[in-house]
Order: sequence, then structure tokens, then C-alpha cells
Amino acid sequence: MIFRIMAGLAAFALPFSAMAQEKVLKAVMHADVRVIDPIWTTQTIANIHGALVYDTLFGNDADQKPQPQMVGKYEISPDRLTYTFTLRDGLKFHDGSPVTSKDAIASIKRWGAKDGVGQRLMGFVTALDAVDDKTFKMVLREPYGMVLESLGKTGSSIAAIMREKDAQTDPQQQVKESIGSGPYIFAKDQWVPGSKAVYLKNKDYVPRTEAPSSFAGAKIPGVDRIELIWISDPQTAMSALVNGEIDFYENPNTDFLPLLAKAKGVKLMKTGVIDSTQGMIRLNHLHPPFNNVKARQAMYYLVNQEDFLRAIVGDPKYYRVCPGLLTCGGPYENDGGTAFFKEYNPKKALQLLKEAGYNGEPITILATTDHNTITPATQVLIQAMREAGINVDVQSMDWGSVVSRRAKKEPPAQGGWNIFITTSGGVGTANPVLHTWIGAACDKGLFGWPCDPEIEKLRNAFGMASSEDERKKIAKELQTKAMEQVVYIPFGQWDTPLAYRADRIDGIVPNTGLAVLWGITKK
Amino acid sequence: MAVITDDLAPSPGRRFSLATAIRRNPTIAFGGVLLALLIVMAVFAPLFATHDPFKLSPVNRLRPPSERWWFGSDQFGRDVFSRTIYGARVSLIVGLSVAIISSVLGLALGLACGYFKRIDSIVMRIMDGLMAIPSILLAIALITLARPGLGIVIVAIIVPEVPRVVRVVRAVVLSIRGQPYIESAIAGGTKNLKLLLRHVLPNTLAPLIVQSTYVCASGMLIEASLSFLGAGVPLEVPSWGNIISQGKTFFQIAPWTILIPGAFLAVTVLAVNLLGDGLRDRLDPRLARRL
Amino acid sequence: MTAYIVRRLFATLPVMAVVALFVFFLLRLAPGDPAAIIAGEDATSEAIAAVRAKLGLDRPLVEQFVVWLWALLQGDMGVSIFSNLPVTRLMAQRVEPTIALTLSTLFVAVSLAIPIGVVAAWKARKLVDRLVMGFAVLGFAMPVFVLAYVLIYFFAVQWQLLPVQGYQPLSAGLWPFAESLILPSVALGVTYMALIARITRASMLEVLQQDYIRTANAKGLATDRVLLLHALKNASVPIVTVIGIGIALLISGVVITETVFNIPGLGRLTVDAVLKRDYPIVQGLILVFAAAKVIVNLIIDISYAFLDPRIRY
Amino acid sequence: MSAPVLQVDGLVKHFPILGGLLQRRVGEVRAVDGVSFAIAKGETLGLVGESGCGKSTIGKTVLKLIEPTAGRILLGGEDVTKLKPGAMWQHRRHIQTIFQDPYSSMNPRLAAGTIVGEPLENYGITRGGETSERVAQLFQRVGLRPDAMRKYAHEFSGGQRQRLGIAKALSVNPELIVADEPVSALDVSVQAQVLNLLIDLQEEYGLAYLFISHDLAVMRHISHRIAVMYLGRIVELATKRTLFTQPLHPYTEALLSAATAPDPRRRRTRKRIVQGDVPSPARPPPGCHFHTRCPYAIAECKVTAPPLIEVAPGHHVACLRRPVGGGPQPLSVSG
Amino acid sequence: MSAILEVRDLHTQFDTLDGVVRAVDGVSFDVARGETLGIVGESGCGKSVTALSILRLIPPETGRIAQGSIRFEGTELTALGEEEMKGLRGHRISMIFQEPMTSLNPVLTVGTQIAENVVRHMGVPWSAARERAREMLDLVRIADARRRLDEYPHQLSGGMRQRVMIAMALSCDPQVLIADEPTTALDVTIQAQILDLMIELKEKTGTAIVLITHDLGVVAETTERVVVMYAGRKVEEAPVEALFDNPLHPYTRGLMRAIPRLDVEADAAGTRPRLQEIPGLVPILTRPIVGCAFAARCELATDRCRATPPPFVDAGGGHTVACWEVTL
Repeated sequence: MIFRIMAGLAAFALPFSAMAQEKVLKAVMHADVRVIDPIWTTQTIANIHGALVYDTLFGNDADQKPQPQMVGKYEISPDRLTYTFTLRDGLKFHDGSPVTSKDAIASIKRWGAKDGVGQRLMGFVTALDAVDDKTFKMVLREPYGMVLESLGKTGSSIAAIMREKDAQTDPQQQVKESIGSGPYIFAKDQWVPGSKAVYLKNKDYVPRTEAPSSFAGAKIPGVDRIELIWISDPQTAMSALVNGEIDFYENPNTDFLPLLAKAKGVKLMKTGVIDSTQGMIRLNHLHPPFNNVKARQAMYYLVNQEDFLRAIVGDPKYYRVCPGLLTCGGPYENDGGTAFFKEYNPKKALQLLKEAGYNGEPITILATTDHNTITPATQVLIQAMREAGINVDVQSMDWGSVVSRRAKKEPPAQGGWNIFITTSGGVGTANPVLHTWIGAACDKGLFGWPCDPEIEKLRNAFGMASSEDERKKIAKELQTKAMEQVVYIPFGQWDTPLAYRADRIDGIVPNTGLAVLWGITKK
Repeated sequence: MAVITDDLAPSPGRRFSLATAIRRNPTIAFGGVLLALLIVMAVFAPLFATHDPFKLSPVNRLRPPSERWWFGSDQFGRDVFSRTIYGARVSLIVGLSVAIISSVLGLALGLACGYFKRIDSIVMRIMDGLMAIPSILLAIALITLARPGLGIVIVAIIVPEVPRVVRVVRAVVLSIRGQPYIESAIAGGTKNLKLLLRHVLPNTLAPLIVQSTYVCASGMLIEASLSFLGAGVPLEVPSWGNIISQGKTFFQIAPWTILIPGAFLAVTVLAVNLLGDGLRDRLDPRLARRL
Repeated sequence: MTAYIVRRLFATLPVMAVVALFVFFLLRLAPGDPAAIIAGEDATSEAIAAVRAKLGLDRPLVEQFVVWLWALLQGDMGVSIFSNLPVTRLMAQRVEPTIALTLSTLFVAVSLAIPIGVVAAWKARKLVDRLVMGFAVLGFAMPVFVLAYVLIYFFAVQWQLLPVQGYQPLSAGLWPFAESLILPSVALGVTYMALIARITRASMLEVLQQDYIRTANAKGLATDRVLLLHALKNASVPIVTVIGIGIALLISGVVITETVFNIPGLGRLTVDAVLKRDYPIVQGLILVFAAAKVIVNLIIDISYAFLDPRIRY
Repeated sequence: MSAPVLQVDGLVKHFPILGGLLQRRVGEVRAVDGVSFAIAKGETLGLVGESGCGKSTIGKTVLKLIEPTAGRILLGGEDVTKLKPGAMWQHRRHIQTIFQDPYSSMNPRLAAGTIVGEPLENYGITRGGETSERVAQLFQRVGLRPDAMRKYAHEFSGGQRQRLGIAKALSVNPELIVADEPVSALDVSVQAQVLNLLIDLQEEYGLAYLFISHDLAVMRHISHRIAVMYLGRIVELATKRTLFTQPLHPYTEALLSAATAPDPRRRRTRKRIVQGDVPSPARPPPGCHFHTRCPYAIAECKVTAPPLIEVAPGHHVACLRRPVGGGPQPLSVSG
Repeated sequence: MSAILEVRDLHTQFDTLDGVVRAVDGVSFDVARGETLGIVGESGCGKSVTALSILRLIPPETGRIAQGSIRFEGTELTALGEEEMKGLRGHRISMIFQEPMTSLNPVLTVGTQIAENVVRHMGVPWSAARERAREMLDLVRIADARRRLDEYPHQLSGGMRQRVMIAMALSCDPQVLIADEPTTALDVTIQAQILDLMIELKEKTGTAIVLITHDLGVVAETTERVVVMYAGRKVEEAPVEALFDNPLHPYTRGLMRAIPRLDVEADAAGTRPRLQEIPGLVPILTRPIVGCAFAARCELATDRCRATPPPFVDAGGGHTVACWEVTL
């Protein structure tokens, strides 16, 4: 009897399984897609989403050289003050409407109002006007060396081109729809926040013809459907990959790398040429005690990078001690200001803090509970601070709440904070202009709000420098100043290779920091 | 003159002997001894611990059990054995305080409900409402209202447990009220307060004690579950739920981080449950039906 | 009978009213300004005031409650703070896995627990009984999440027999659907099985002491008829009661099981919402779970009439 | 003559039956339906009847453990019907009770001495050491060793527990003891001990008993007067001797004919005069409740409820076919 | 008359926390075809355990037949396999119990409960068994039998339930019917009806009845022969008239004097004669009893009584008694 029912059910289920013939990429990212506006937030996951759905005018290639992406041809005036862009043919939004200059201009303006790199660029821009439907002009106040690099940026937030009406949304508000012109279409009706986001192949997408390299070159949608599945537990995600339940796992925990390396069908892949992640301890410059530079510098005595890296990564093969702010192994690595780092000495730290006026007040640290690198790093810092005898007020919360709370400028007692820890992508941190966390633009800067005009000046100078030697010199100066001001304390850098089922998928485009999924094909 | 009747009825020589007591109530003895050991371990945790349970030692992370780390180390290089021993404190504090507080509250409300109709109809509606909300859900909903901490966790576990105690006490009070010995006491001129204190209250204690052991076990499990979900005691407190929650990521390469606190939790709950089962069989066989 | 059902339905109203009141005050009792919570972290004070006005949070509490209740009765549970999606939509898309998990656990647990409980009672004090009771006591003490990881370790990781995580809808085929539910159902069901096996044994033991069982034995009836018809049918009322109580346990367990097995159901939504302090979702979930429990109780009550002819309404 | 120890006039006790959508009262169990009697000092009045006839309800009602629906209860001439529990307390000392079930009528967590001494404390008759002295005397009096005071109820046998119950009832020197089936749970040999004790005590202290039982033989042994009850009403009330030698109500006759006797020779000679079951007190038959089983019933019996009439001095009967002065002639079955 | 059931030296024991209870301690008796044997005694004397032992219904977890023989129509029941024993129960030997309220299964219809017995032992289909059940209900004079078949026990009165029990017990024409206190829970008028019915049916079917009761009145009115039990032992056995006319054992005599009587003419003054008491309590069965079990309460007891169990003495006419001090 029971068997008969089961047989009946099986027959009923058959047509469904036949439907499942379409090629589906099941990928687990480091986070869950909750916000669908890549401009509104710097969250990496929102930008992975954005990179699938939206296209960009330029795309930096693996060597961080900008290449035209949506732009067909462009001209730079000899005085390097006027840029004329012409969109290539065949660009259409997912709702069928063509991409026009107006869309591009509105999008750049919104991005330029919100994103750190964009703000810097827009600081130079005096006019941004449409010439015709496909052509528009950008006029600068003075020459700026990073125009195309900024537009082709491969880290958060990308300069995504939206429909004009979406781009006119207040940058402080999220766009409600996620309609772009990129290689994949966001299936909003199938989106289950907290569980999965679904993308369907954009059949009308016209890719470029060049070979893909990071954000540059052809973006060929390789599968019919991409499912970004959210598995919060890294072990579960790893097991799911080993078991073949998913195809792609963006950030396996380094502890699992030996297991993954052994697993049949699974391959590991380095995401880019330099280490993908740098750890950062961010202090709040607005409130005591860290409004005093002496107090900030005292914290250097509490950071032994090796301790942090061991706790996060474990295997020394995958991490690197790097006392500088600009990525070690990157083009602008230097030793400027690294002398601020001292031997681990909690007593000394407390003494210096006291000298800076600290008197045992609680120091509020935002401790995320659900992040596989930030959580352990925070624990290590708390331990060190406690050892020093600092009164630590630990606020445990999930990462999303940290992201919300770190934006609060109020004093810690009124919902603000003193310390939080975050990480940033290696490409971004390698370049002083793209590296927004190194900035010190006061209120306009990133959370923590370091404030030092000198630093900002140096960053501008870097952007306008004409030679590589000059850039390197400015970079060193900048790092020294930033280390002195303690814009943040780095605690090392590491790389997490991505893991995927080599027996099932192919065509992964490596890109440090922001996973690129469009090229992946399924066997 | 009436004759003095013979010896008293069956009361075969019951001199107390430990062996007999254990033979008759093996579950009480087993559960009780186990629990006592755990309590000793928790109270004297600093004496038993081999390491500082809070001390991070990233160099020694995820070490398997060995002479130095009896139960291995976790991902921060902390000693799992020492953390587990300290974790017993959290579980026992939560379990015991939940059991005691909800029993006291439940007893007061249950007596009131069983005795006064007006209070009964109001309080029981509220209890029914609270009972309609699954306990973990109710607990985590309450926890969202305040900053995480041991106190709020205990309160959040008590709130869903109290209605269960109230129901038991109320049912017992109602059934006691119908007992002939209550009528007998009333007929003998016993007044309300004395009736409550001398005849009703002592007879509710046995089922209440039994119930409170189950509440205690359930409290410990809920605490561990809440911590496991990240909604329990603050992360740096080494509760068993937190140890497991932090260790779950490394289960495949360091199973000791989950299995050892998990086993301690299971054994503690087991001990409390066995004690409860034994007490139930001993004190109140009628309760056996209701589990 | 109909009158009884109607009466019982009415009786659920005060219960749900208490739940609704609790849920309503949950947000109002939350630390800080509810409008600020809903408006989000970056909101300006004007934005917060706008939200307050829009939600009527500036009006008297009673009025707020009436408005809130009216919306609720029309199926409007508000909008999630974080994803800006309607709570009802978020819950609707997650109901299926939870129901599938609950029902499959119910099925697995009941269909295993009752037979072993019956056997244990029949062979009381024998080895089988001791094994069953041992299992029951252990199963009752075993935290779901520990058991779940052990199961995953062996069945999914070591032997690769079953998926580690995830949920496949029935539309993906019967086997994928069943496969994805086996481990979660077992992990979730063990406590429940222990509970039902215990009550089955206890209830059967009590029934087996009854005079009518002696009568049945004095008639020389076959053992299976005595056990399964004469005894089990009489023992069924407490068993069914505990199955009902256990469903509450299941709902609590679902929260953990879905988290461990990464099942996109209401349980995980709960955890996510709570950790993010997404109050509208938490409110909606409490209401839905409480309603589910009340309905289960109702069904259990009604089922008594079919199990025991003495019960008349 | 002094007022009767207990007088009951037209006592009614109905228990509501709830039902329907709103759980409204849809009917009632007429447990006691207009009962009157009186008990004199030192007298035993027996209440006999089958289960469901209301005899135990009468016992509880006169003790005011349940409130009567209608009628009057007079204790020593004082109307206690409407008294609230607080006011009733004064009177409880004079009316004590012995329960049927010696197992459940003792608080399992109290020592026997405490149970017996409780009324003494309640009424402030004795204090502290005095109490235990008095309790020891009571133990002695009912045939228990005083050193058993420290034991708990479950350590006593059934008969001994009944002795405890008697001691407790006796402790406040009541005038009336309501004894509800005090020996029906006891074995024959123990039953004799308890019955003898009750009689001794009555003679010693001049107690009155309201003795409730279903057992005619026990009733005949202990009572002075006997009231026979059927479905909430007294159908016959007479002295013991009259009732057993000249039963006038057909139901009394039926009870006597149905009772067994330890005499093998009687068995073939008796004729049983009733068949069928007792109707439910929730739906008693109209008219005379007994007409459904009465071999002598006439049409009128189905309509008219017969009043309890004194047909001879001290002999009351409620039967339409037994008019005043009808005498003890046998009735005949009529169409 | 040939004995259909022979019980010899039956010992049934139970394990309790206080030790082994010797509930039945060496009891022997015969039941002849078609006769009514009474077993009488106070609670705890082992009379019900004796009945359960015959059907081998002693719960195996705690109790056992430790010794002795039970022969039914020549077959040794103590040696029979469980399945064969099941074939016998409810078929050749059936039993009715004290509490008609609790002895019928509350969740099964009356018809099912009678018919399942018939199906089990007669191997007939359900329809035929139901028909048989209806006949049986007619036989025990339950009006409207066909409708009653589909009713549940709670819909019947106490008397009717006991009739149903009798119908069930007799449905397979047993040779022996064991009735354990069948009327104790019933009201006087109902008890009379049930006793009459049992006697009538016994005469109709020729089934032997073993009637177990504590009520001397019921024994006197119903049985032909009586076994008196005390503390797990048989103390006296006699034809019913002989027993009541001339009780020989001090316990039997004590019992007869302890009951209030209805049948003796009341004395004119309405005074209340003292009942004869049997002092003391029954012995505790977990302690081995040396000598006569009644010795502790017996006014005639001598040292011999306390030391050695008395043998049975034949007083003639099938009247035997176990007492050292009896004078014949």
C-alpha cells in the first residue's frame, strides 16, 4: 500500500525533475544578499550582486588597468580635462529599455555622491553632460590620474549603471528595484532573504569580444541560472561542496583547506595576484579616549599580528604579517610609519592610555558573532585589552548589526562605539586612492571618521602624480602620516582561495576581493 | 472499654540503609550522585581547571586531546577542558535558578488559581496565551528586548516555564481540594489559611519538586540552545552552548570542541531527569502517568 | 460535536488575544524608540518622526492597538525592517520547508515511537524495555544540535549518503525531497520519539493493569489483539495528548534544526530576525507559531472523541 | 423535650448539568429532592438506599460541605442553612463526620496524632502538651496504642484508620456524628469491631448518629430508626423493628427480599420482587419514582408523587397505595 | 460425580519490595461437573489469586505458580504451553470479574467484545459470531439485544454490564465458569437479579461455577459446596448446609458470628446485641507462617497450633477442617 503511494508520488514528481535540466550554478558566498543596492552599501555581497545585475562603463583588468566595458570608444582631451564617452551598441536594461547617456550620467552622479572613490572623482568633475543618447562628456577642474580606474573599480562600491529613474533615488535611500543591463537578471520573486538569491541568464546581453580579465573583457553568462545560497556555517558550506550539493564556495575557512584539497572533484583557486584580505582595527576618532592621538597610538602595543592571524587563519602558508597600511606584495608596499608598531606590551599600552587621559571608562567594542574572520579577530583584541586592564564593554551582535551600528556617530553610551574590526579587499588596499579606509576626510570619511587634511592632500597628490616613482614617494609619505594618525591598525593580511567543483564548473574569472561569477560555465 | 487492637499493620522493619535506598531508588541515587559531582565540579571549577579558560593562545589552536589539553583546545587555543568545567557553572546556575524561581512563582500563582476562582480565570488566560508560544521562541523574543546577559537569559527561560508549573500546581490543588481529607479537615473546623498551609501546600510540594527537576533540565537545554543560536549569554562567557556554537565550525577537524561540552550537557540533563524520574516514582506515582 | 468544535474555536480567542497583546507590547517594550528601530540606523530625526506618524506610534496606545489589530486581521503584519519586504511574504515563502520538516518528523517519530513504546510496555522490565527506556532517557537529554552534528558527520560527511544541508521542495522530485529531510527529521525527532515512546510505555503499562485487559486475557485472545486493539486504543488519549504537547517541542526544535541543516524555513527566519532585531518579523512569527499550536491543540481535542467513545461533547 | 440534634426540612440539592454551545445549564441531577427528618439526642438514624439515591449527598449537605439548593437545616434548633463558612465554623464542633474511605480521608503527610488533634487545636480546646495528652486518651478510647500517634496514615490498616477517624470526630465532643458508609470498605471481622466501637461510644457519650449505608444488615444492627431512600426521596421512615417486620413501601419490601442471608435453606424460598435497574437521577421518572419497577404500580403512580405520610405512629411511608391506616396487609398486583 | 477441575497443593507467590508474598500457600480442592463451588474468605486470603492461578493469569513479571498441580479434564494446566492455555481460556474455562465497570473494554462495543471471543475459539466468521453474541444477550435477558451490540459499555448500567460479562463468558459454552466477586460492586436489588441469573444459566448449560466471594450470604444462597480460605490456606471445606449448620473451624465460626444478620428475628426491644469480634489482624504474608495461620487470633490456640500446621480432619459427609483443637 505504502509502496503504491510512493510510486504514485514518484510518477507525479517526474515532470518536475525533467524541468530541472537547465544549468544551475549553486554558489555559496561569504554573506547573504539582503541589500540589493550596491551603491547604498559598501557590503561586498551587495556588490557581487550588483556586478551580476549591472554593467559598468569601464572594467579594470587583472593588472588593475582600466578597459572599456559599456563604453565603446572614448576620448581624452589633450589637457586631460575632458573625457568623452560613447556607449557601445546593443546595451539594454532587463526591462527592455536601451541604456542611454542619461542613465549613465545619473548613475555616476549617485555613485559619486556615495562611494568614497566616487566622491574623490566627483571632487574634480565640474560637468557631466549628455551629448546625445549614447555620448556624454565629463569635464574636470584639474587633471586627475584615476578617472578610468575609478569608473572601472572592481571593489565596493562599483560604478554600476542603473536606469535613470532608479539612479535618481536619494543616495541615502535604497533603490527598490534591481534592474540593470548586466549579464544576469535578478529574479526578485524568487529571492528569499536569509536563504537564497536567484539570477537568470540575460539572453539579450551582448558581451564584448575581448578575453575576460577581472571586470574587463567579455562577460558571457555561462549558465541558465545562478543561485546564491546562504549557508552561515562555514563547515556546512564546505561539506556541501564536498558532497556536491553546491558548485562554488567563495571563502572556505582556511582551516578546511587541507580537507578541501583532498576532496575529490574540488579545486582551490587563488582569487587574485595579491592577498585578498587585510584586517583592520578601526578606532572612533570622535569620542574619548581615541579622539586623542596618543590613546590611538597606545593601541599599537596591543596588536601582535601573529596572534590575530593564527586565530583567523591558522596555517602560516595562507597569511602574512604586514605592518603597513598598503598591501604587502602590492605595488605601493613600503615601510613608512611601520615603526609605530611595537612589541606587544599591555602594561605599556595602559600606561600610555592613561597618559592620554583614559581613566577606566568603558570602551565599547562591537563584537560580531557570525563572521568567520572578524569574530575571532575581535576575540583576540578583547583578550589583549582585558589583559592590559582596559574596561571593555563588549557589544555582541551579528555582522549586519555591526554594519548598522558603526555608522552611528553618537557617543558609545548613546548607541555609538569605540572600536570595531573589519577587513578589506587587497586590491583596494594596495592603492592609496582606491583605499578608502586610509582616508581621513573627517565627517565625509568612513566610520571612525579620522580627520587629517594632510592625508587627504597626499591622496589627491597621488592621484595627480604623473610618474610611478612620484607615486611611490607619495605613498610612503601618506602611509607614514596615516600610521601616525592611526586611521586604523592593520593586523595582517591573508588570502582565502575560493573552492569549486572542478568536475562540474569551469571558466572562473579570478578577481581579488569581489567574486566574479558571470564567466562560469557548467559541464 | 474497647480492646487495644494488635500491632500496627504492615510496616516491616525499615531501618535505613544506604544499600537498600540505592536498590529501591537506583535512579535517584544515580542521578543524584551524578548531579552532585557536577555541582562540586562547577563550584570548585578553579581547582579543577588546568588552564585559564579565557586565555587565548592562537599558537595552540585546535589541538587534539592530549596530556596538556585533556579535551583539546578550541580555535583560539583555549583549553576545552577548563572551559567545559567553567561552563558547568553557567548551566547549573541557569538550571537551578530557573527551577527555583519558576517553582516559587508557579506555586504562588498555582495556589491562587486553584483557590480563588476570580484570579483563576484571569491568570489562566494569560498562562494559556504564554503557553501557546513555543518556549524557545518566547525566550528569544524576550531576549531581543534587552542586552544579552545571564540575567536576561534566565528571565527569558523562566517566563515560558512558569505557566507549565502553574498548571501542574493548579491541577494538584484542584485535585487535593476534592480529596476527602480536605473535607475531613473542614468538617473538623480547620480554617482556610491553615487548610492551605497544612493540607494543600505540603501535598503540592512533591509534584512541584518533580516538576521543578524537569524545568531545571529544560532550562539548561534552552540556555544551551539559545547560546548555540547566538541569542544566549554573551559570547565570551564559556557556557556549553557557546562552546558548542563556537566549535561547530570546526566539528570535522576538531570534534572535541562540540562533543565534550555536548556530552557534559547531555549527562547533566540526564542526571537531572533521572533524579526527577526517581523522585516522581518515589513521591508521586500518579504523576508517572503525566510523564 | 459541531457545537463543541465551535465552542473550542471560541475558546481559542482569548488565548490568541493574549498572544496578540504580548506581541503588540513586545515592540513597545523594546528598549529605545520603536519608530527609530523601524526607521533604521541611518535615519534622521525627521525620518523617525515620519515613521512615527505613519505607523501611528504618536497616538494613544489603545488606538495603536486597535489599528494594529485591524491590520493584523486583514493579514497585514507590517514590513521587515531589514529587507523592506512584507512580513507575510517573507513567511509565506518559508512555510513549506517548515511544514515538510515538521510533518516528516512527526511521521518518523510517531511511527517508530509507538511500536517501541508498546513493545517496551509488553516486555516491561525485560531487556527490550530497558533498552527502550535507556534510549528514551538519553534521547530526552541529548541536545538537538549535538545530535545533528554527529548525524551529519557520519551520514553526510563520512559516508556521504545524505545531503549535509539544504531543502529540496517536493517539486524537485520525491527522492531529493525525502533525502533532504531524513537527517533533520531524525535529529529533530529523537527527543520527540523519546517523549512519545515514554508516554506510550507509561500509558500502556497503566492500561495493561486494567481489569478489561485481564478480561481480554481471560478470553484467551491473541497477544497482538490484546496489545494493539484492547490496550493501545485505550492508551491512545494520553499518547495523543503528548503528541500534541510534543508538537510545541517540535516547533522549538525546528528553530535549531533548520539552523544546523540550513533549511530555509520559518525557524531560520526566526533566528535571523531575532539576531537582527527585526521586530515585525519576530511579531509575525510568534503569532503564526502560536496559532499553529492552538490549532494543533484543537485538533487533538477533537480527536479524543474518535479515540474514546466515552468522551461526548 | 429538647430540640432535636439535627432537623432537616424539605432539603433539596440539585447539581447542574452543563451543555450546549455556551455551557449553559441544560438540566440537573436531582440528588436530593425534598427530604425531611430529625434526629434526637443519642439516637441513630439510618439512611439506607442503593447507589445514586442521594444518601451521601444528604450527609455532606447537613455538614455544610456542600450548599443545599433549598430547604432548612437546623442544628440543635438553630438554622444553619444560610450560614457562610465563617459563621458555620462555630457549629462544626457539634457535628462531626466519619468518612467511607479510610484511605483517602487522612492527609498522607500528617502524623496520626496531628490529624486526630487538629480539631482540638482548631477550637482552642487544648494546647501543646495538653493536646497530645488528650489525643493519647482518644487513641486509647478507640482501641489504638497511644504510641501510634507518630505514625502516618498509610501505616495503619483499614480498620485502624476508621478508628482514627472516629477518634478525630470524637475529639471535640460533638453531639452528632455523620457516618457515611463507615464499614463498607472493611472486612467482616473488622467491621464487627468498628460497629461495636460505635455502639459503645454512643452509649457512653450520648452521641447521635446519622448513619448512611447500603447494607441492610449493618443498618439493622446499629440504627434505632431507618429511612429508606430511593432517587432523592425518603420512601419509608420507621423504627428499625417496624421497618423489618412490617415494611409498607414496595421498595423496602424489594430491598428486604433481595438481601442475601447466610442461611442456605432460605434460598429457594425467597421471591425477588423487583427487576430492572435504578433510573438515572438526572431523568427520574415522573410521579412516584419507583413506579417503573414497582409490581404494584397503578396508573396514578405515574402521575402523582406520593407524599410521605405518617400511617402509624412513627411510621412514615410515601406510597399512593398505602393510605393512612392502610396497615401492613400485603399489596396485590393490579392492572 | 467426577471432578472436572482438580487443584492440588497450589502455591502462588509474588515478589514485592518487602519480600515474597505467599498469596496461595498449599490449597487443594476439586470442582465437579456442573456443580457450584464457593470459595469464601476475607480480602487478602488468596481466593482471587487462586482463581487467576487456575487460568494462569498471574502476571509473570511479579508472580508465579511456585508449586502444585491444576488438572482440567485430566490435562495438567501448569505444564501447558502459553498458546494452548490461550485456547482454553474463554473457551473451556472462562471467568467473570468483580467490577463490571472496569472489566469491559470502554472503547470497544459490547458486540465486538462478545463476538471476538467466539471468533477466537469457534473459528466462525464475524457475522456468525455477532449473531451468537446477540443470542447470548437474549439469553442473559438484555432487552433489545441487537441495538445493544453496537453500544459501548458506558452506555449500559452496572447490572447490564455484568450481564454482558456473563454473556461473554458463556458464549463458547465453557465447562467451568470462575466468577470472582461477581456481585460485590452491585446494588442489592441488582445483585439478587444477577445471582438468580447465574443459577438459572448454570442449570441450563451445565457449566460448573467456581464462585469467589467474601459475602457469606451470597455463598449460602448460591453454592453447593464451600471452601473457606484464610491467609492463603484452605481451613475448611464442606457442603453448604453442613458448613452453615455446623462450622467447625474457629475462623469460620468467628466469621459467622461477626456478621450482623437480617434473617434472625429482631429482639423486641430493639436493642443492639454486640457482634462477636475476631481480634487482631490477618498475618503478614511475607513472613513464613509456622503452624496454623489463624493461631494468633484464635482463642483456642495452643502451642501445638503455633508450631505445626494442622492436618485436615474428615468430619464426614465431605466436611473437612484443618484444626488441631476441633472436636468432632
